[in-house]
Amino acid sequence: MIPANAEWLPAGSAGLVALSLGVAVLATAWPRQAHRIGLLGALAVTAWVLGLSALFLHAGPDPNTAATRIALGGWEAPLGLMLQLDGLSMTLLVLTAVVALATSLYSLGYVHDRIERRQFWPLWLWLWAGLNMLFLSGDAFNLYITLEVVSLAAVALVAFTGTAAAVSGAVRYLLVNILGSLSFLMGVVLLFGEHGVLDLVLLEARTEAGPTERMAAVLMTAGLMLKAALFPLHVWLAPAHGSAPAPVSAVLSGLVVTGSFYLILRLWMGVFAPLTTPAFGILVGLLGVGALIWGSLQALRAGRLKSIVAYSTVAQFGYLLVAFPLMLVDPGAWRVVVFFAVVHALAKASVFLAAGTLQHAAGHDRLAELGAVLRARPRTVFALGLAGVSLMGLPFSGGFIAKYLLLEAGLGTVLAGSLIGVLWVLAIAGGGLLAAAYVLRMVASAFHRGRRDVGEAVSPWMDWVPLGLATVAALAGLAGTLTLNTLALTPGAP
Amino acid sequence: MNGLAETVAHTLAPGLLYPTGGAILFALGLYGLIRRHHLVLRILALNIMGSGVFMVLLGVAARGEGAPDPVAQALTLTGIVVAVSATAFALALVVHLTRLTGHAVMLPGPPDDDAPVEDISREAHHADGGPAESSAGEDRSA
Amino acid sequence: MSGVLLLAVPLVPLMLAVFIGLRPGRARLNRLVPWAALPGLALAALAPPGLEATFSSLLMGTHLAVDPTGRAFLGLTAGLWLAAGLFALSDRRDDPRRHRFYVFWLLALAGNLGLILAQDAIAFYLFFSLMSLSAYGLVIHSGKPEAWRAGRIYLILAVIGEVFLFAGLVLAAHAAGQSSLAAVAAARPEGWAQVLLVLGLGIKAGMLPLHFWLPLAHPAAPVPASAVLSGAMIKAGLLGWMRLLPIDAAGHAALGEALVLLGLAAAFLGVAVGVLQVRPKTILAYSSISQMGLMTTGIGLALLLPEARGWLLAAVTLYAVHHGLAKGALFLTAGMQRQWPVARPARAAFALFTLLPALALAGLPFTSGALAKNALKEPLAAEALSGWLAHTEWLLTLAAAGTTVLLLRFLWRWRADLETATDGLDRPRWWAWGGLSLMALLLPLATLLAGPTALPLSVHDLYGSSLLWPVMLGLGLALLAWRGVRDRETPRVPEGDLAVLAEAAWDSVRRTRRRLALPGPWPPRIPARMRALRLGARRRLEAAERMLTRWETIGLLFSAAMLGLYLTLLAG
Amino acid sequence: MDGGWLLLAILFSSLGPGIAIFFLPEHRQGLRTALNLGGAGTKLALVGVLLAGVLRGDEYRFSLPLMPGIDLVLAADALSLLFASLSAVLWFVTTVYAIGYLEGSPRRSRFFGFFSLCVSATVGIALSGNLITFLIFYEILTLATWPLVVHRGTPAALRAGRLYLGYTLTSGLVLFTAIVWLTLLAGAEGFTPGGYLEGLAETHAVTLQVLFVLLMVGFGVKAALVPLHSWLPIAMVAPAPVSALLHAVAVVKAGAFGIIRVVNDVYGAELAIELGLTAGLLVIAAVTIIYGSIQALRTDDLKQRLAFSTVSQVSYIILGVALAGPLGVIGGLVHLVHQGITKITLFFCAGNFAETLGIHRISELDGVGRRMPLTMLAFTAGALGMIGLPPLAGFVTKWHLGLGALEAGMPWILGVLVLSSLLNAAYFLPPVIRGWLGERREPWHEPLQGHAGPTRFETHWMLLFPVVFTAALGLLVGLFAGLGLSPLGWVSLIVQRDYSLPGFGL
Repeated sequence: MIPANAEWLPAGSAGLVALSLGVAVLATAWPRQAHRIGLLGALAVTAWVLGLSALFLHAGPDPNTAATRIALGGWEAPLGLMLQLDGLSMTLLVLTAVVALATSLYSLGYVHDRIERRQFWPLWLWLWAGLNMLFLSGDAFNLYITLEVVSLAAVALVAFTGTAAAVSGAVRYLLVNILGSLSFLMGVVLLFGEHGVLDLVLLEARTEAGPTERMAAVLMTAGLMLKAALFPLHVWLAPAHGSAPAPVSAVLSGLVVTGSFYLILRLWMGVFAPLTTPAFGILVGLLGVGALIWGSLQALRAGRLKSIVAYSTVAQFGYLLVAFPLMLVDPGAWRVVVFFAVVHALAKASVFLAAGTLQHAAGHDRLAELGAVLRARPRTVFALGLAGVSLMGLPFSGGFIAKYLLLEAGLGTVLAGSLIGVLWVLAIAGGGLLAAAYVLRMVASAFHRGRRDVGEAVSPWMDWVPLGLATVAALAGLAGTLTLNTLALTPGAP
Repeated sequence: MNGLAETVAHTLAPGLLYPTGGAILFALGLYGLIRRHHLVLRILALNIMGSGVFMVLLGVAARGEGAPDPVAQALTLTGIVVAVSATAFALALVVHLTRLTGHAVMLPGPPDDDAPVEDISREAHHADGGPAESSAGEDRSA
Repeated sequence: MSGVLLLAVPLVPLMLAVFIGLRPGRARLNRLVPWAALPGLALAALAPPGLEATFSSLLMGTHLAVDPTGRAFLGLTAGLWLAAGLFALSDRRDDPRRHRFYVFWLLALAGNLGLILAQDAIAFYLFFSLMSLSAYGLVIHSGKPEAWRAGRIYLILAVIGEVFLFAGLVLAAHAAGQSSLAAVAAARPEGWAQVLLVLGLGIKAGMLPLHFWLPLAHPAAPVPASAVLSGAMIKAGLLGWMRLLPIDAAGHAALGEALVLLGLAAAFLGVAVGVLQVRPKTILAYSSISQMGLMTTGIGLALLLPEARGWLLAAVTLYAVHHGLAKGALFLTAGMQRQWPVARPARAAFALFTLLPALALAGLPFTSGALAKNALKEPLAAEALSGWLAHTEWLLTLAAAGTTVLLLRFLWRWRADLETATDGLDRPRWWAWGGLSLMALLLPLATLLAGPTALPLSVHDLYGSSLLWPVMLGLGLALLAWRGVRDRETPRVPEGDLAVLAEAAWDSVRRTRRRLALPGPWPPRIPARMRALRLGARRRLEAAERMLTRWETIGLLFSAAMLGLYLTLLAG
Repeated sequence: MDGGWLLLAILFSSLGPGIAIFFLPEHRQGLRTALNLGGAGTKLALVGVLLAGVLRGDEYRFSLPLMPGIDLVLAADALSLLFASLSAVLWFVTTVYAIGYLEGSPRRSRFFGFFSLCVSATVGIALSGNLITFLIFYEILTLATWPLVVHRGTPAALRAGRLYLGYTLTSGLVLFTAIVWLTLLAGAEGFTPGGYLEGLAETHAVTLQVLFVLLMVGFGVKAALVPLHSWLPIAMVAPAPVSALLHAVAVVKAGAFGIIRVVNDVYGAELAIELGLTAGLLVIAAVTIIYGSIQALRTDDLKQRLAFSTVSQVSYIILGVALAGPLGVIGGLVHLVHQGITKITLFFCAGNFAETLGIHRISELDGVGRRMPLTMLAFTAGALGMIGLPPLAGFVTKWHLGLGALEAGMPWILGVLVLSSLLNAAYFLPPVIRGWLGERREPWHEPLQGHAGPTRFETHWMLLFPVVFTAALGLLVGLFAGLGLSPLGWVSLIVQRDYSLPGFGL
């Protein structure tokens, strides 16, 4: 017996794809009005997503009534293109909506040159649409396509400023991306060859631990690791961020990378679940520890604000990797991982936006010379600090809750008797200190005594949006239960 | 002798030949991507990898007897389209980069810390300067 | 009502102190200073027997009362402070810092009166420390180096005394289960508690070997201050003993013996060192030490002879009162050097006032000293003491000879710079001084008339050969000494004998402290070497990152990742 | 969650103004002052209401689910009220003082913003009903105090801040881990008198011991237990009100309070003794007491001396708790209040000397009593209180600690107290003596800061009033310790409840 409003879910999710694509197309077709279209579209899409999530939650608590699969154009699997909406994708859609809305508002102030507006908004809307589709699409090949859409849009945005550094960074990013996509595609092909289907659910039903699956898993995972900038394949991240416009960096670190990680997670929860071995978990965990340490060290070294933030992304994704072995012991832990990713995305986006404001005001983002502006812009520094607190995983922030749950899972494995678990616990606990160190590095000079200089005027959007988003990230702690419950509405997942 | 012939024949059967070839192409492409520094060559290498993938896909399509699987071929076509667009985009970027730097080679990353950064939002902040000014004024007083 | 009466005694001086502190330069206030002791005196005289009050909300429950012993001490203390106060008023008339002096004076007075009324450990401790600490202000008042030195030693000993007393009280109170002094005494503090109490109070009472602050503090302090210091304050230790030590039906032989021994030792050593001194007030200080020794002996005897304890305690009290008044008068005498009058009758009075307290201390018949000494020795005749203690009575008698010599020495040195009063006589001083001196005669009368029940004395106790011959002996010795020994201007034994050692220790402590002085509170900067290391690490990290960024590495890592993943997947 | 609104109101009475102040432009001085005092006053009133309610025996509880199975719980019991009312009162005073102290100095909005945040966190700690809530506010406190420590913005201040964060964050992580572990073992229980771990005593004895050590390390840093104390004397570079707050109310007390909670309401005295945990704590506390005093003796800088005296004094609290007998615990808990009042007085005085006459070292104090008699009087009261002379607050503590030690059959503790009192006297009497009896030859080089200029009083009244007030308070709580509502009375109430036997006050 399906509740009445559950019937609206398929239409709702299909409509979401349509809407976001429609907005993108419209903006592309009519660049003169791109920013207005973009703003309206952003509001519309956000509203839509929120409505959808309301419907979705209302359809719960039984995952199978809530989660929905839609065959586009009536072509059922294995032939047709499947959209699927479940707790996981719903959560990430909401996250995307929130971050993207903030970014759009911020961009209103950030990108104001007429020409640039025309170029910026369409690309940005395509990126957003791509992300929505990525989270909704339910079959492997679609995933590849959406991945490509996202990466191409992202690359274009990275190259946006058109400087040598930017373009070079973009090219590196692009090549890496294509390499990743290709190896992902290779994996998809292998799976298709083995089972003749692409739909994830069907695949999940059919896969067992065979050599082809293993090969496919390796190829897809490696490709996605490359795209998700997971240590040690993170090297494109800093250059790409270094010269990208602030909103783009925010989305890149907040959403795009998260999207790729989302794929890894979904694949290993579903299709590749039978393949997992303890050794695999440990390897990924070790990579995570490496990421934590290396990323943090680089963040402590880097001399430019945005590089610091970029490397902190590398470090924070280490947590997600460390969570893998925990998931092997306690499968329920995946929800914690997602929650962590969500919180991180919010915080990281706001940090990048704040950094953008400072960079704009000062005209550069070299930490050593940023003091005067930092001192004169307490609001932005406050946003930086607030989001930083979330990154450190200190109360009262979403980061704290996520950290708590991670630590709980880690200690759980230790109590369950796994020795290596101690390492994970240490990594999870110690990571916070390193985070604290580089966050402190970012804000400390605001407290030095010295010259104050507000620098270039910034639009109120750039002044307030980072603070707002940071507040959201800080208060995400209150949404912990809600998020975890939403995630629980994922059929098949433990 | 006989066994050998069988092996060869079996190897030449499309079901296995294409995948193997594809894999080899993929590996070659990867190697090229790593070894070559000129960006155009790198893009070529990526294309080679791509064709490797598609070759495998076709092999999959041709698996078994009877007519090849239409789905797989559809996928191949889509894939090629995507690859082409990506390549085009990449080439465009490379051209741009060559214009800027004079040669089609990537700058060494990570960005060194004292490189000047152009900030697109710097020029013409008067665009919505009204509120910006006021907020700035308030900041200055602070 | 009774509560108000009892509280008034310490509160009146406190209030006055506050007023003077807040409004210095109010001459009218200063004139009130001596009279702050009046409530105490009135209470001692008029309080109905068994006057007491409990204040449950003060501290952890405070209990004040006037008991017979307390009454005697209260009378002595209040009277002495009153007289000394009058003396001080004119003595300090043109002292720029007199307000400071008065404030400390009043605080010490409040403490001294309060600790007599206090019937529970905490209140006793409160007033005791109030007295000791404010007395410091009196000792260093002159601001001369010697005063600072004396003050330092006094303070150190006082604080140590405080702490010992605190620890002793806590131990005792824990043993007793409650904090009223009666209960504590009834619980018979043993072991550590006992030792701590004896020492803590002994420091104040000038007990050997913790006596050495006296001969430093007395000469340093202004005359009236030394008068109350020696007359009243050091009696606080004695009172504490009487209240806290296990002086009950059972007695306490070991402690008693120890106290008797210490007491007698003090009595004679005090004399021995005292006669070698040159400054009058120092000599008086040593005489105080020896006299306190006699009283300590009295306490010890009370512990040894439980049957006679009532008598002995009363006798000790009497002795304390007598000594307090006489010694106070003598110290004032020391302050009268510039008052040698011209008129003949006045000279007679001057001589009388000077000699009377001296003779009383020496124990000349019909003086307060005579009564006190006899009262103290009375029980010894009856009770037979074993061992060397058998000689106690004789030794006590002999001590009087020493006292005589010491006091002659004092008068001798004092006479040396006697000056005629150029600008008339200072009446208030004369009143105070004369009053105190005459007490030497009035006290025995008062005791005989309104004799305390515990001490049924008769007129016979006012004379006796055992009083006379030591004085004669003393005179003889003094004569020999005066003929034989050539006098020097420097003491043969440094003032405050043991203090020299103590100071050596103290100085070494100071030096070590100066050597160990901490660096300022500024956070340490990172040493240059560390900073260099950090820079190096930065550079190395950057290089490593660049290395990772090279495409060869990327490809390598990519392939490595794939391989690793595959292997781990197989490993399962 | 009946009455929970009251707890929330108490929390927000300082949080709200704090946030408002953050966004206040620098020059809106009047409004800022109004917000500060308004908030402080409101909090005082609300705490008063709460006090009355708890005396009536009402239940106050607020809980908010954070994660499945884990709630944010605010609850008001007698113990939390002890701390809450202390911080409410002292916050009010400190606010007045800070307004006077910072008059005309820059970055005040930031300062008072974090200041209020800091106090909200402290009250949160006081009212938190379980370990996780405690941890949350504890960490917020860490973050909120850092900007205050570095407020001066000098390199020294920055270094001090770095050290402070280093210590506190690390300890915070240890604490975090320990608490998560404990919650895994025993569930997210609320604080319960007598503890809630008996069930695990025999199965997990060793684990519990390890956890206790971790918890103590976590709290020990803020409570400045040797050898985790080094940050405290260095945090002295902060402005005087901050030091006062750090030492008297917020940070140090938070650590001590945490230890109290853990020993009394998580492990429970019986279990703690049974596992032999209190013994170790006792030794550490004793060492800290002596060590702190010796260090204090070694320095000539007034604030540094006060800081080390804090190191030593706060361990009195822990000593009392570790004695784990009624009298000892009375002594410890009551010292929570007494040390707060006394130490805040001393820091205010140090601030006044520095602000008015530019005096920072004890050797410069000669004759200051004649120039600033009231301040010097307050300082004397504080110093004598610290030494533990009646009738000042410190004596009540020392008395009960001594009796508690004997009651627990550990006379050596009494020895520690004696030694510590001697040392206290040795480092607190010299400044007092110099102040009153010393002679100053040259004239005072008068106010460094403009605002302490010629006023009717010896210094700015906003600097003078708090000093006099807290000094008087310190005298009154000692003098009238016998009253039912005095800290002693209140604490005896708590202990009678906890130990279900009459806490007989001597």
